Amino acid sequence: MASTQELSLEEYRRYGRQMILDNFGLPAQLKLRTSSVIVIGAGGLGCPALQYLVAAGVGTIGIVDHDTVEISNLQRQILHSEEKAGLNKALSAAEALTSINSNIKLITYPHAITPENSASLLEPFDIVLDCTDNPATRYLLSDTCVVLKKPLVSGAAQRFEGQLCTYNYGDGPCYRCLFPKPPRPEFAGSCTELGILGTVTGVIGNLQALEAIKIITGLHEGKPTLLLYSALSTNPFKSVKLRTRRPTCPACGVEGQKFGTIAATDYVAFCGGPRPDWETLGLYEGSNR
Amino acid sequence: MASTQELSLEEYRRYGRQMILDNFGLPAQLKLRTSSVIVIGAGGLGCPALQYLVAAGVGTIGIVDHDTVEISNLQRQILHSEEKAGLNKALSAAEALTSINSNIKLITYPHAITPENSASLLEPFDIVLDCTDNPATRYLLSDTCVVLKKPLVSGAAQRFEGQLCTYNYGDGPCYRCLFPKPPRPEFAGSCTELGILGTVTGVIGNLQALEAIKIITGLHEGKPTLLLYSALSTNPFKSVKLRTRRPTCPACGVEGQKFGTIAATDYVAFCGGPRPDWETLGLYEGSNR
Amino acid sequence: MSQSTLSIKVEFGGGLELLFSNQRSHKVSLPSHVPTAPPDANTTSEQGKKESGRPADITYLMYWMRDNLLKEREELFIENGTVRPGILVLVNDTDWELEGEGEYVLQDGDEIVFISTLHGG
Amino acid sequence: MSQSTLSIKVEFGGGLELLFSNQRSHKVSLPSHVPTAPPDANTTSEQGKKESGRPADITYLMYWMRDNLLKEREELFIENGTVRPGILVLVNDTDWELEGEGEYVLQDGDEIVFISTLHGG
Ligand SMILES: [Zn+2]
Ligand SMILES: [Zn+2]
Repeated sequence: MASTQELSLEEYRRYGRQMILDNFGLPAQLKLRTSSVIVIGAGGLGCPALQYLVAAGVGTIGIVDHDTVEISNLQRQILHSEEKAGLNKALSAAEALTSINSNIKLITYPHAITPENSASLLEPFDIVLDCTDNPATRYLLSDTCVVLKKPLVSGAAQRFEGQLCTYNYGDGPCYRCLFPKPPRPEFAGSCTELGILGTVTGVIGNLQALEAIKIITGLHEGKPTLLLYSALSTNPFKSVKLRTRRPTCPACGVEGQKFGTIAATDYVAFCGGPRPDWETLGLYEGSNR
Repeated sequence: MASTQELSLEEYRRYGRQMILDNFGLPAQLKLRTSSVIVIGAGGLGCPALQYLVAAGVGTIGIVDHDTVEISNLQRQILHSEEKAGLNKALSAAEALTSINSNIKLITYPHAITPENSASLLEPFDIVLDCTDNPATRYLLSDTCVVLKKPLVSGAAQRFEGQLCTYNYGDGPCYRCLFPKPPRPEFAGSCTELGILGTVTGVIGNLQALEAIKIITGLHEGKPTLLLYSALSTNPFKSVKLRTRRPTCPACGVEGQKFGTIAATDYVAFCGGPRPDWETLGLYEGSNR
Repeated sequence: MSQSTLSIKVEFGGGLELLFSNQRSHKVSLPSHVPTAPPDANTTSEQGKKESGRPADITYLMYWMRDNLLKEREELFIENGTVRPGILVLVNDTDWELEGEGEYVLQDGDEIVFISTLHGG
Repeated sequence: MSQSTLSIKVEFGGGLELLFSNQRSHKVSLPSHVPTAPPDANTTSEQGKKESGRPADITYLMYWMRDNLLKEREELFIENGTVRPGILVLVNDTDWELEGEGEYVLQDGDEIVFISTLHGG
């Protein structure tokens, strides 16, 4: 810890405007520098989240994305650029982020997260950001975060709407406490493109970065809430009080009271993307049944 | 208008994910392309606002900033980068934006907005974004937008808080309807640095871009509201119903009912920055007294 | 049994509004108690009739919405006597699980939100 | 004159909370009518006494807050008998101008917000 007790002059200059905030100061800045966040998905939500995590000085940031940049992404995925078309998104994002803040250690994972690699991928990090775009990965991330006891800052956006929730933090619920089983694939919003406004992903991704920063610096109130955002409403934001952890939750519930099971098929991608030969990992079988 | 009726194949690919939204489609995309927005300030609010305006396809975008990039900006001004330190912010922002969307016509004004140039600067644009950081410019922008009959999408952020309001739109108020006279300089938040969290400017800047996009595409409800954002609250957003235009407003009121005057000193920078030899422009004297 | 009615504000989000005339906000008036005899046998469900006479609760509201306002496929709203997986219900800005879920007894003026979890990013 | 009290939720924002113990949210109980005789001459203002006996309105609340909760310089809160320039008052999430400004008569349970306009960016 010795080397983490000081900031360089450059860091003082860079972070001064946030360090003078109430209840922030040097301690919070040092916490940011020694902490690590992994962002799953460098798309519409991941790009703005990554920008602000990097700018704020989160010391180590993992970026996971198997996808490549396409011109149709640029309407909202503002870390990528025209010349990056065809490049892996994790690598493209890292390149843009390095020029914002070269102090940050960026670790890129240019491949998919799967039931086989999720635990080892997330384990080294303090906080996980769900910036993905499909139900299968959302369940996989939640179940893995429960096993690893890590907070999961989950964002989602579709059409003109967004949702934000930090799962598995304090005595708050996990994703499965709220949604014990995935919707049937045929109802899960078909993978035909639903449409999305860029600023909606921007707002939610920004707020995901803020949640992580609040958790790291001790500014988070710890009350489980779900933020609902509807961009076209006159009253666009609604903050909802959530249940605490459900003892009967098949993922995070109390042993002996759990109800229902976690099916291997929960992690099967509903549509699109590569479909590996999925099988449920012993990890989840063992700890959840 | 003939050439504005079609999109290129590249544009269809780029904007497809927003064009399939309800009440959007080709008409909204064409409106975006033929519209123009000027962003005053390429700092904490201006950077995210510009990113999403450019990504969404607003055809012509003006960027006004007299300031140069400093390392202390990078904690929140996410279009700038380390290598741009010392460069003018309008130019630095334009360089970053071009790589996101080379279809957009970017017009940079690497100088300050003043009572002398404000009318000619804003006149060519459809919508004005106030992304500035001082009361003097806020009054100047509001008064000028009243004279020019342009909507003013105003964002502000300090410490852990942000505010968003679209002034002078529909029968909504102007900034002076709400705040007839500026606070006394000595109370206006001293120019000692107050501190600001990057994600707070990020969220408000994003929402400013969204307001402009909603106005351009006809998706704006037109009801005057003020959005209050408090990043550390469990219930972080509050949407407030505002008065309509005030007949007695010294700026936008009805001739003969106006009460109070617009002082030349309202535009004097309260602190910091260059202090030119200000004088009230005939424009404002003539139309407001 | 009371003949009075309750005025309830019902909101849909996350795409569920597409099933209800693409209208996010509905003001509905429904009986304060579950009717004993269905006023119209065609539009009242078996489940809605069950335990008739009880005070109107969210389960009743759910069936009432289905019978009176649902425009499209029922299976996207109801499954096995409750909301389908992926839908969260809110009672006056609070997770319905804290209020008794389907058995929460409606109060005049309540705001009930049915929201579908989003998956996009 | 009624002796009853009103329970009011008062919130501060935009930096104004710094004048009030750095606390954004306050639950206050104040008389439903402006007292005729000041209970404590030291802490009750001239302006607050003016028109004593009238129902408590926002102007009275403003002086009541000053007398009972203001920790710092009064001139940052009150100027010429109203809030100082740059402060907006909200009555139950509505601009006070739509509610009668300082003359709005407080109702039990009201939420009154005093917010300072921000200038930063
Ligand atoms: Zn759980
Ligand atoms: Zn006005």
